[in-house]
Amino acid sequence: MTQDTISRRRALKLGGAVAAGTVAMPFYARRAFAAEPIKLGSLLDGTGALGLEGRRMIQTTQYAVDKLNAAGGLLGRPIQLIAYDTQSTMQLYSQFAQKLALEDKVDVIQGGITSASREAIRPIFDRDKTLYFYNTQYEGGVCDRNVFCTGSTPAQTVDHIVDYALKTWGKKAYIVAADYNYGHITASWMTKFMKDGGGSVVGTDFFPLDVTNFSSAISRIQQAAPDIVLSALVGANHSGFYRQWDAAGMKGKIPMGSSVFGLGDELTTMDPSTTNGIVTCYGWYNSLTTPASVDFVKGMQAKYGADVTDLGELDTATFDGIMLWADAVKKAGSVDRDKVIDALESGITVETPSGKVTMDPKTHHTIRTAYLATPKDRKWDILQTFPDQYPADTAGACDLIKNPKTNKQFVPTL
Amino acid sequence: MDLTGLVAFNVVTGIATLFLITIGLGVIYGMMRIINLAHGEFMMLGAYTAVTAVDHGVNIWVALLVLPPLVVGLIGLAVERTVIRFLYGRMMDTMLATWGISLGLIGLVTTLFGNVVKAVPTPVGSFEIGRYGASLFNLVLIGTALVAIVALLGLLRFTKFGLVLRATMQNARMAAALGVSPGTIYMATFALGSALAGLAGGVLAPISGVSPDMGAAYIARAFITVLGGGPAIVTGTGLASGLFGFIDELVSFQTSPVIGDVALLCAAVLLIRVLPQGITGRFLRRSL
Amino acid sequence: MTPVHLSARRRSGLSFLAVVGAGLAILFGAPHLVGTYGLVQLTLFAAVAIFALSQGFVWGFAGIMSFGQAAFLGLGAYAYAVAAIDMGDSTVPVLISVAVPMLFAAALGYFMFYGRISDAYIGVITLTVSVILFQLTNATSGSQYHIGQAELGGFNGMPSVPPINVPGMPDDQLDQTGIWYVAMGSLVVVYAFLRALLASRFGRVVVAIRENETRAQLIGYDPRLYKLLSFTVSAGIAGLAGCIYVNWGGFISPTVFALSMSAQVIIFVLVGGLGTLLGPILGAVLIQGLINAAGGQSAVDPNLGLGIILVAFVLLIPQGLLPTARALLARAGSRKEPARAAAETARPLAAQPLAPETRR
Amino acid sequence: MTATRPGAAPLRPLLQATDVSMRFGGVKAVDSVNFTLGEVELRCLIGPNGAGKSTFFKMLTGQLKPSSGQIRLRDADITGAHPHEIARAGVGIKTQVPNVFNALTVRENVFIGAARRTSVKRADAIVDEMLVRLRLTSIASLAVGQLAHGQRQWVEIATVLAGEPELVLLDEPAAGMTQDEVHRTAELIGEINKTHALIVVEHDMPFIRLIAKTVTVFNQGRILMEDDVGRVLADQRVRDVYLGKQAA
Repeated sequence: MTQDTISRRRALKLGGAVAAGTVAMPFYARRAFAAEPIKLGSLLDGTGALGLEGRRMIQTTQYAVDKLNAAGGLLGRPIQLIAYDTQSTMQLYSQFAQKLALEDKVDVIQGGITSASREAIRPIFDRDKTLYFYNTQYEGGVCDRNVFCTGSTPAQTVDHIVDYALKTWGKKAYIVAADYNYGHITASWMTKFMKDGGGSVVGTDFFPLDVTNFSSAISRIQQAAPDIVLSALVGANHSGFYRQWDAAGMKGKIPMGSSVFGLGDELTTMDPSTTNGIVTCYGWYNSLTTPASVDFVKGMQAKYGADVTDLGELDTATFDGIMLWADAVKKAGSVDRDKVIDALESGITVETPSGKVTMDPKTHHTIRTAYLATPKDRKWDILQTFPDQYPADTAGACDLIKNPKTNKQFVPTL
Repeated sequence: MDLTGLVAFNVVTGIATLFLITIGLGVIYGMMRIINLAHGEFMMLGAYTAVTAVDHGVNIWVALLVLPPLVVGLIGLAVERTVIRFLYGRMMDTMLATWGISLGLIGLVTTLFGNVVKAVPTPVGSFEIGRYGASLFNLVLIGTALVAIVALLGLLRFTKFGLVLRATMQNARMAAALGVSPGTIYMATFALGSALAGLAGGVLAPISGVSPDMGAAYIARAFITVLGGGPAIVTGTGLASGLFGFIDELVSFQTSPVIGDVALLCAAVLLIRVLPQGITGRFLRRSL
Repeated sequence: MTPVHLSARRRSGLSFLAVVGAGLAILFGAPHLVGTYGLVQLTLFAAVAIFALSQGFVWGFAGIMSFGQAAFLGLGAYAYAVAAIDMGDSTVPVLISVAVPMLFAAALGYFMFYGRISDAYIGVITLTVSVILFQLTNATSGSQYHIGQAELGGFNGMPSVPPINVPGMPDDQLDQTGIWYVAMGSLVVVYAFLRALLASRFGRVVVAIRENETRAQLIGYDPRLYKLLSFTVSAGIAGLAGCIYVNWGGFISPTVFALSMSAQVIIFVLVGGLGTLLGPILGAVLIQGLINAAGGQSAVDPNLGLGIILVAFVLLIPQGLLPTARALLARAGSRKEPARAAAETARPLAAQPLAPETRR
Repeated sequence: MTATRPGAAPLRPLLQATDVSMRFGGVKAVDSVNFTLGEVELRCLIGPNGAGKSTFFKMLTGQLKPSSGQIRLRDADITGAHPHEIARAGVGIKTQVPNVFNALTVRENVFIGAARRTSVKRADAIVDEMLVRLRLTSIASLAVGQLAHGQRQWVEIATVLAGEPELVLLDEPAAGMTQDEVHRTAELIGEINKTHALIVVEHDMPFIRLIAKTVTVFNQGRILMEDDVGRVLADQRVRDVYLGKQAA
């Protein structure tokens, strides 16, 4: 088993080197830093139901590590990436998390995609005192001194979708969401933002992730006749909702906003007629024209091929997480967990493809820019930009500076 | 009133869908007493056939309705020749082997196509029921199910193949004594059942995402509907689909699809408890 | 008693002592030989091996086609998690994790066995029940679904489940090494328990019913009762496996109810050897090892390998590895007791004739 | 069908079937049969194939539930009771086709038969005794599935007797046996009959002559006649149904 993971790692590196051409990889591989490498562990789903999202995140992780190594590593030491494919299986998350913490003894772990996977591994890293970065757009509320979250949360994004919908389309909303923590909490925030903006919610339905037939749901929505539909539907099976919505002729009748649409490959696999006009809000879009953003897309394409056209917030947040950690290590002058946490809590800021990203000491979440965009013929059309969005949702209950011993995920009480 | 119409339309669609996803399994189980646990994956292969054909510019109707049954029928034939035929009379072993085939197909398709949800465009638009919109494609589903019922009944009742099939089903040894090789019949039946699974996968491709593990979503429902239907394959599957599809859609509309699904499964388990031989084991015994 | 009989019994006693001895050696030796992570790995192997024993017993000896054994694994795991969170001390929760699946199995088994539901249908019903449980637990997101303080958590599952503690001292929680002792100790105890059970009158009748239900009935045994009891016992063992499984990961989610869990345990038993107890243990360790090894690569989906293994075993080595190895050894050896080997490799015949003949 | 039997003992009957019928769809396999068996009596049932003998046995053992009528074992009504309940009440049956535990050894088979009513230790003793009595000791540790047809029949008989039933039903015990085995079977039946009641279904007329006292003849689901063995075998009607059926 160890044998296999080593060869896997080697394969990753080799693949990277070939794709990168003449870039720095061979240089550091040959002349190797004399010092002991710093170990960065990665747990992401390269295969299985989340393989689509995970594959790009794995590539981004490799890209970021290579970039740091090309610049001389950290503290004069090279960074060694130890990556495991968790195959969208919870059991493998537990297993590889234990392996990273107990056997590989890595200095930091970057990974986890679903909230379920994060909750499965978080206690393991708490127990073994291994620093953990969770780099996915999620429902917010995680409050744990050992954990740093770099993805956007509802207060930074959903708020703007609801706001846009209220101003543009009307006051009555119908919410459809995935039946798990993310969907429930996001739906709660949607409801709250609707009410705060003077609107109302005429119905809310939750669907387990394996539901593919939405005909009865679409009938229910029609019966309720809302002005807008807000979707927090997640994953492969739920993509059927958008198709069936379009097929039932609803597309032109009721507009839609979504908190997760487009994070996967929806824009490339679905008909533009199905996707056009759905309003979304994330921390990054691949059509952003800032130099750092363009540079990131070009760099990834140079490394992994020109068909890398579906990069999204999940990937830049992964990049952000690694860069924030690297900066903190430099600042702390050590990879010791407590020193790095202190450095991160000093209000550290990095410039990344997503713009300016600051680690909020109180919540261990990022203060970042959010963008409102909608698909237009397989490309993202950016409608609005909101700089310096504060993770107000998590901050409502979480203050790790005051109460460093907190360890839970807060859920909104609305 | 309009809403009643819409719900009724959805119920009929649900019944047709359930019939389509079940009948392939029913043919194989009814004729051969083989529980084909790879049924869901045969559907998945049908859906992938449709996706691939559409990607290569094949006419959409051909890609949805013609190619999937052909391709999956051939795959079923190959599976029967290489695995199933060695296991006749060993029900347990065929269940295990088809379970293995199911896992293998998921793995193979994942390896070849990646674990990505593919999609097929819906070839027709929508229509109005009063002030509600409904998908025209659901009519295609209903039509396909009706054609499948009529064709199967015709095949069983009026063709020589159907006669031999029924004879083999009644008494394999007797049929063998009449000079019909049960091996050939079983081979043809398995291919026919596979083709029907392929058809279901193809025709459902536009409304469900196409992914390697899509079969798992259908298998439990298909199973329990076959058992609920009882020995008369077409009639039984039709009646059970009607009953369970009705329960599922109605409960789904009132509550949520999960509860609908659970209601379907619970109803089926109760039905099997009350009528261990299924609906046609007790009623309409002489039907086909 | 004839001498042949005595020697057979003695031999079986020796094999029992050898297996238990090996188990104890691993139990106390492993902490000295492997690091903490190695123990964590081995703990998982012990948990799946107990799970495999539950399937090996109910299917291989009682001849009941339980295709949804994961239902009991999951119920045990959830029962432990809920009780441990609510109670603090883990002693009663461990008992609950065994009792809840047993009660559930008793109810389900009464429904099936006393309802004259035939073998294949039992397979389908157990499978369906596990699907229902999966869907129900999956739909328990949101804080309204809770038992005491324990939120069920739906798809996300329940994080931070407290591990087993020293009985009566809730704050004295076991570390990874302690959990290893519990897990491997349980495996040895379950193995010994099943050996004793099978040697008892009850166990022999259970096997006889598997062989010929009608005959057993005509002698005066009620097959329904024996099947119900076997089914219930196996559910309790699966529940214990679930309890250890949740202690291993500190976390539980509805995926324990998934079809793939039920499929895996059937593969464990089939590969190791149906109708043996050591076989399922070896099969579990072997296949779980392969699954773990496959986790390091992503070129080929692991399902492909599992599927090929399953089909290959059904077609080529239907008795499984252990009985095949025994038969080979017996052939290579002095051919002392071919009958015994044949008896042990004989499998419950599940094949049904096309139609139940009404012979007169 | 009352006291046509000469010398019928005025004892209370062990088994009494009253007006028992069994219908399969439209076919009456057993039609209003009245049948009485005294304590420690030996009765032979004969009749052509399809006469309803095996169906009758299946009703007596609970494998089939009569469509109508009543079956009593001493004072207990066992009509439609479960097979295991009837077995517990003291009825043992050796079925037409050898019905044994194939994967188990001879010893284990007999043990299962013995162990229901008694402790494991006592059962082991009964098994040893039974193995000697039926001359099975030399093959005691072989799996029954490997044995020849005749030997399997003996194992089944041993298994049934090990349960010490009060009434033993034997469905074609001599079928497929060698001449020698047939004689031993006849001896055994005589021996069992010292303490137990027996009903034996058989086609082998010489065998019947060897063992029978009273014979009941089934034809087309009904009892054609019931009388002393000599008179039955001499009866023209019996010859007709037998020869007629067999010729057909």
